[in-house]
Amino acid sequence: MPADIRTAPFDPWQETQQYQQAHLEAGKYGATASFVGTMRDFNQGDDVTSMTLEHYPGMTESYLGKICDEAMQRWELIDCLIIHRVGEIHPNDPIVLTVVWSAHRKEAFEACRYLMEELKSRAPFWKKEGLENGHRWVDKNTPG
Amino acid sequence: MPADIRTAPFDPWQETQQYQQAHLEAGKYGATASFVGTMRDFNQGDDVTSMTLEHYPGMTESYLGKICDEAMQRWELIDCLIIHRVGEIHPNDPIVLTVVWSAHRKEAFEACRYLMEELKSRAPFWKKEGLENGHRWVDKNTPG
Amino acid sequence: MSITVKFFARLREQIGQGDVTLSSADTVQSAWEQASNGMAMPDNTLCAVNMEYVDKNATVVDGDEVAFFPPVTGGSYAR
Amino acid sequence: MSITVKFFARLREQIGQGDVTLSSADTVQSAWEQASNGMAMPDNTLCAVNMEYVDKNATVVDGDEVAFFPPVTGGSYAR
Repeated sequence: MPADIRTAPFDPWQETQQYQQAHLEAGKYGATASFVGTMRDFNQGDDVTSMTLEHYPGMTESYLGKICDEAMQRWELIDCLIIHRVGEIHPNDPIVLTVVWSAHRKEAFEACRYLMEELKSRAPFWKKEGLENGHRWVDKNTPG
Repeated sequence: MPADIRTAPFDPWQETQQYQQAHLEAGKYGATASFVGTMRDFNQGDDVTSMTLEHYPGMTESYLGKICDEAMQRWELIDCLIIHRVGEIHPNDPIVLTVVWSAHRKEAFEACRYLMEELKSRAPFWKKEGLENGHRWVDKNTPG
Repeated sequence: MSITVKFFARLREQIGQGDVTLSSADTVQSAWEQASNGMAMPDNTLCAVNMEYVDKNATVVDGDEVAFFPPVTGGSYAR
Repeated sequence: MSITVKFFARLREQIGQGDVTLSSADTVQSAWEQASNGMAMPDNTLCAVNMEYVDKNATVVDGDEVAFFPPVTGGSYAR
């Protein structure tokens, strides 16, 4: 049930496959729900040239772990995985991966969404957009 | 927006990665929600030794495509993928993969779950359990 | 011309054949009656004409493919 | 002993420092006042003591790590 912070790009599908192979018992899980949040293009009519994610080392890991624990308590799950990028991020880079393994699909879907919603509202990450001359902090999370 | 029927085992994570690389435009999607249904162990106190999925060739592909179309109309999505196994299936084999790409996570989560619920209630697949001597049809889908 | 009738899964085994060709049939129900070897249609039977779900009272025309099958059970598998 | 105060993101830049060590503080609010170079605490500031979210009136004891930061913006990025 790891909650990992990564400073370099990661492949969410390979991570999922590897984690599953290493940690999940074959034949025990029937449902795997996952979500990947990916960096979209900057170029939508303004001058953003880069994006950086700052975090609070220690508290971040602690909160991602807490959110997994809560999901495991709230639903009957087999395992959870969260991976989150920090540092300088480029368009098309995966930013976050959440995966839930369970016996049945209802629990997997609900818990996977819960992980994302809780992560966005509680884990201490902050986005900063790089501009032509300087930068600006992103003040609000996008809805949905 | 393909809806594929497979007669041999497939790796859902590799399929997702390959499809994404081949068909999705980099930097355009922000959210990818996926679901994998996997064959669980037979061995839960009875004599099931194998599982076979029969389908209605032609109608299956048509309904999986229809379900994708409906999701694309109902939500603002970028793309959908459905892969479903048929034939003889072994424990730990992936049975079904549904993936949705969209700009935002709400749409991806909702549409991914919709694909699975519709698939289970409308796509013409039938499960047959092999027993020590003979077989039996699975009459009802599991809830959730 | 003719009408093709298909049975799937448990129904195919109960009726003893998967494909039947009829020279004619007015409705889905009458296609069942001609092709099912005298077996009554189970209440939960699903019917399709040309791969679209229909009611058993739906009309059938020459060249149609009529299919009968039990409730579907695709997706994941958990016991 | 001492109290460590940390500022993150926009607050760190506005206050001009990320880490401040105080000899003592009774509450989170008083830690802010001592460490923030006279800046008023923005309404939406989040506070943590030893990496747990707390109210700004929470008590602080010797050895605590007190952190201040803006609303969080993790997860995906869509403009």
